[in-house]
Amino acid sequence: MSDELVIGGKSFSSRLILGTGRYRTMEDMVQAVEASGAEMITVAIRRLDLDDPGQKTLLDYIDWDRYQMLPNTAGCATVEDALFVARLGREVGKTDFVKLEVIPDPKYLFPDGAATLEAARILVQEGFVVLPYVHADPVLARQLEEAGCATVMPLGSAIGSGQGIHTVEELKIIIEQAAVPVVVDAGLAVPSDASEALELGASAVLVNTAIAQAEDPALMAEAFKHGVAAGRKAYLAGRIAVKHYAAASSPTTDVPQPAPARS
Amino acid sequence: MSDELVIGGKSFSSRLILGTGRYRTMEDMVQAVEASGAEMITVAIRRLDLDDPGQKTLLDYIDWDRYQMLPNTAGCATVEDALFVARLGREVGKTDFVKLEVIPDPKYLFPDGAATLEAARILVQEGFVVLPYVHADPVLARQLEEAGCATVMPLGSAIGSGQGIHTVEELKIIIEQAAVPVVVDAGLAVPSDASEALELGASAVLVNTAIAQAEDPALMAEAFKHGVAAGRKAYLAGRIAVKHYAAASSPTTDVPQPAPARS
Amino acid sequence: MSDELVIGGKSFSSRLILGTGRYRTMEDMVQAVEASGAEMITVAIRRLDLDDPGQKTLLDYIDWDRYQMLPNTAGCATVEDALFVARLGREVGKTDFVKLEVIPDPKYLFPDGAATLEAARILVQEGFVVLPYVHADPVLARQLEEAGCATVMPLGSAIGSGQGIHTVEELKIIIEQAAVPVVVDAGLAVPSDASEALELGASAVLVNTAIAQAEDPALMAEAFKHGVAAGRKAYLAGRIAVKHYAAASSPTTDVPQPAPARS
Amino acid sequence: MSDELVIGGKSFSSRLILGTGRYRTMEDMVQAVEASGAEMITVAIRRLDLDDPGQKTLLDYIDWDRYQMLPNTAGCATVEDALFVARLGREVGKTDFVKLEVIPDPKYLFPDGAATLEAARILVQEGFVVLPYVHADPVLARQLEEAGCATVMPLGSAIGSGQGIHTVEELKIIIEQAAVPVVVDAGLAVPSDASEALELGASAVLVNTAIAQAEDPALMAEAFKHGVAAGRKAYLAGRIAVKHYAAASSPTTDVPQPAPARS
Amino acid sequence: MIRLTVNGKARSLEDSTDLESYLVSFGVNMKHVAVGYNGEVVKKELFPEVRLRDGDVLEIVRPVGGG
Amino acid sequence: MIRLTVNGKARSLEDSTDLESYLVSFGVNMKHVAVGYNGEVVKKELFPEVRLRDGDVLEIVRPVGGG
Amino acid sequence: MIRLTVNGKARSLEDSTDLESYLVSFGVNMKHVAVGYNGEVVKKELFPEVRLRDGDVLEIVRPVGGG
Amino acid sequence: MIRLTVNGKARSLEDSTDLESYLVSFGVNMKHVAVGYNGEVVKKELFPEVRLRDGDVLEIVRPVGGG
Repeated sequence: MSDELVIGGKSFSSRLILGTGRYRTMEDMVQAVEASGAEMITVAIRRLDLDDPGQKTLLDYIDWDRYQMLPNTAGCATVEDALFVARLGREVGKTDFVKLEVIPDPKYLFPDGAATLEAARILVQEGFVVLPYVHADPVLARQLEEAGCATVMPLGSAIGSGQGIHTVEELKIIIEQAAVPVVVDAGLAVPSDASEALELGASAVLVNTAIAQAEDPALMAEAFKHGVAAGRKAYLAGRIAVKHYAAASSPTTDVPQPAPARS
Repeated sequence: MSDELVIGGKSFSSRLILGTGRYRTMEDMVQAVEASGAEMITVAIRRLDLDDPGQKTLLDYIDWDRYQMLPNTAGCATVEDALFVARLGREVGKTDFVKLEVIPDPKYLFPDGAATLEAARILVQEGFVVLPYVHADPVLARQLEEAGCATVMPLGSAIGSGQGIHTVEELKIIIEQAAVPVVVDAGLAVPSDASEALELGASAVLVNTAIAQAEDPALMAEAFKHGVAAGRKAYLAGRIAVKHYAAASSPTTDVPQPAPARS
Repeated sequence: MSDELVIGGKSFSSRLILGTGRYRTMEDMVQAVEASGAEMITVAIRRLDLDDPGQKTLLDYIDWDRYQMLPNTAGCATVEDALFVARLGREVGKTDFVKLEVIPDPKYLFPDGAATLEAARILVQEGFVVLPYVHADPVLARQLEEAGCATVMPLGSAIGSGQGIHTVEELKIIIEQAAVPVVVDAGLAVPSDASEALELGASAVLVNTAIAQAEDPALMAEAFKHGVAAGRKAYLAGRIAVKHYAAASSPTTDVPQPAPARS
Repeated sequence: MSDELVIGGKSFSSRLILGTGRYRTMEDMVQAVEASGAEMITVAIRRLDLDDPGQKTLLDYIDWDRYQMLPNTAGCATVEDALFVARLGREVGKTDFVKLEVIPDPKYLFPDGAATLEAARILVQEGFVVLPYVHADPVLARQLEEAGCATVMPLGSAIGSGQGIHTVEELKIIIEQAAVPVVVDAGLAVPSDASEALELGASAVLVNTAIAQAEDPALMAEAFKHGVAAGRKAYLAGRIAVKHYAAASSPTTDVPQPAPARS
Repeated sequence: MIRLTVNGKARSLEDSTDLESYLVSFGVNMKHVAVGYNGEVVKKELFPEVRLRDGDVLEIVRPVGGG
Repeated sequence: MIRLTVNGKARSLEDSTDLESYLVSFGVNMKHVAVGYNGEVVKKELFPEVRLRDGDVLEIVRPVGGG
Repeated sequence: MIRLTVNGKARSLEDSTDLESYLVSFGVNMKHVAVGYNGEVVKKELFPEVRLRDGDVLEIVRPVGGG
Repeated sequence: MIRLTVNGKARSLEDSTDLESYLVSFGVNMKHVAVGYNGEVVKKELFPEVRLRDGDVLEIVRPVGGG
């Protein structure tokens, strides 16, 4: 059964998008990327250190022929900054894909919905394949889709908080209403979070801190690979309904009855 | 990495125990068993229909050389009934393994803790490998372990209800206190439930209705196989802690700044 | 102890704002208003039926000298419509207070954050006391406060859904960051929802359907009056912290010990 | 409307049972008792300090003509200990009421269901009015009722943990099945917890640590008084059903429409 | 002949009149209403000064129950 | 005449026989069943030694799907 | 010499006495206490009748704050 | 003398040069970088054509780990 995820005209077999930040070592990162089975990988765009311009970059560690690079606009608090970094990312990665983030709030890293929508409209005009990171706001999600975004990326909880998915009810509505893939991003801590998102009908998840900061990143990456597979298969397999009473899993008739030993 | 589950002196690679009830067809059941990767399978003990004594039984559909049979005492409401059915099951399956259930309540199918403990003590004396199905009661779990049970099997929610795991806090305590494997049984609906149980440190899960009654049982069995693998690996990989604020997954310094075009 | 709620320069003793929609009868509505102890009451602005222009209106049933009228912009899907209805409401009620709603989505009635922010900026310029109904989006809440809104009114769950508060984590952050009163609006079903909101530090709640559609609206209004008082007092009284273990409420020493009767 | 709670043939107007442990000062305790409106008060039974036999006891601080004393068996780990302390309490308080606790687990203070049931049967025979503290186990609750207990007292979460109510689903079933009053005991932290318990149909709650250890115990006691009133009234008023979509609280027709100014 | 749109419905007048008189002719209780006149809200004290013209669009509103 | 209760139903036998023969007479596949005899479980190897008597209560069971 | 165990501690008496007198000798307020005597609870009205003997075990208790 | 702002820091050049040469002078690996020139992003193929002028603001960036 072919069950591809299509974003921006490209097909992906994996529904796990992996971040490359916060690993303790480059080796951890490389092993986690390998173990995760991910086909799309996020990167940030930062100033080169001119006092060490020859330093290795991510480009030296990852075989980019095998992965779709997804440059992000992390660190940008305004529309202008996000546009600039998105355009730089396009040059760095030679890709139109961009994970759009406009985040004014340094403590909880929650996105600015109105600014994200404004930036998304401009980037779509410039031919970008825009994956916008936003609050789990069903109306905003619709507006981003109407603006031509390739996906919507509602948050589960605060970035890197490991709180899991707080927004189940909103996600259900966003998924119900969306014609583009819904990618749940931020807050996922364990594979059951990823599995739950896909069981609800999300098309994919984006994970970074949960894997990068796990005690064993490569093993946690493998765990998430299974979690995503589990959630997608369960979604396709059609889960049972919730009942408010029990239903015996063994027959309730023909139960053998002990007899008193004869007197 | 070898990571075996040991129950009653036997080693199992799979941490998914599968029930055989409520499938729409025997074919569904056989395919689900195959797809699940399970190595232990529950069966119920019922009266033979003497008007059709040659009818096929589960023994004709499953290659029991490949699976540990786990006869249950489902349908028993008293200690006496449970002991009798456990002893019959031992003869049928030529195994000392028994899933002990003493359930007086027909609507919610919640077990009788005191009766289960009493029956467990007797069956342990008789050399049974006892896997008792009980409420998620930490004190009762300790008593069952002290009575010599091979595992404890606390419930997630009502049998067949598909409500998932209501008993997370109690399960954490049971797992913390148990020296025998903790197997979460009943109520699991989706693989994220199974994954969550194993992430908490449970050693295995028992699933029946969620798979048997799914629209596509074999695919759901495969989903649970992944969910169990995901949860176990995540437990071993060491999850991140929960934070009440965010933590950036991209560097917060050296963000490129747009400059105004020169006048 | 004086503990007044101040909105738009006016002081209120009650922290329950009551809606006047969906009552089965005007008598139910009048009794509920009385029983609730509310001091601020929402109304909608609708076309007069010119075929029955003398028909009684809310103004004939409620003594407006005792209540602050809060006209809403319910039914408006665009900034322009909301501005127009807000201005009409100001004339009808001879008040600058307005509950601002811009809701494009007829199924879940979730608000349009960007449009609400745009309309709020204009109405604040026109001297309105703006109480904006929005998604529980911490960044948007900040922007509305910076725009000069008198409160922020994040939702608990979908209007009239009776689902209670899905947005606890977001509400905590909104409350932490807000310098204006936070009023939780929409979705509250039972007084424990109202109490929870105030325990978290919300300044007030707005309730309509939970009271109007209860079997006994006046009694439910009284229940919410108590729930709001309970939540506010608890917030001021300083709740205990959550522990992950128990703490005996009775002394653990000097427990009397039975002695065996003497042989 | 008379709405009395009847336990052991006695009527109570208040549905809040108050514990007297863990107050910082006797004054805090006395004020909290007064503010709570409680009519039943728990006490523990402990050895008198023979080096200071004249020391004041609770009996000197509370006017017991106004309150039903409820001696508990806290500190007892076995049936024998609990029986002995229950009988001592009966002499101390000159009352047949006893809060039965049999708790072998010092860390989480979870009760021993089988031992509690055994002790309850004996105490009922001796004419005690038994209020047993137990896990939220629906089958055990039925057995205690059948044994002649005056109430069942399922726990919300661990004693003194302030975790609130983890056992909502089990409580619903216990309440549905019980003919005696269900009193939710342990773990309640805030009045919304108490209100929720009564909204579900519980007859009363028992609270100690949440009030005794609050920053302002008397104010928190008042908060719980309101919370209990709120929950009971809401239960009687008949809550609205939960919907998975929204329902407008304002009319959706006859919304005024702005017209363009004429050209 | 003056054609008006009032609360979304077409209405007509024989002779021109002012907003105040027009509302009175319906028996509308002034205390309870507000009026939108071609998209602008008119203060009650100005009703007498507003002379209705062909093509005018009126929204005559009052408060109803709402949340 | 020997009256038995088998799986809850009354049955009768003309002449006494042993449990093994009785089961065979039904065409029961031994490999799949267990038997409760007056409340005690009989090991299969003992089936031939168990002589059925008037009033005996038999439970003849086999495995079915269960959870 | 009479050796007692009172509230878990060893105590002794020169001469035999009754429970009532013994408690009074401590200045215990009768209204507030209950007494366990060798594992049995003694009703207050019986205190004078209980004669303390060598080896007796007493539990003298009163109410304290508890939940 | 040409004064530049490069990645937020002041730098200077003796003689005018083009962007390509300037980057090469640092030993920057072209394959890995992108450049913002006075707020506009310059395509790599155009680096040789961009002549640096006094007051120019450059942002020289590369990819790093991010989520």
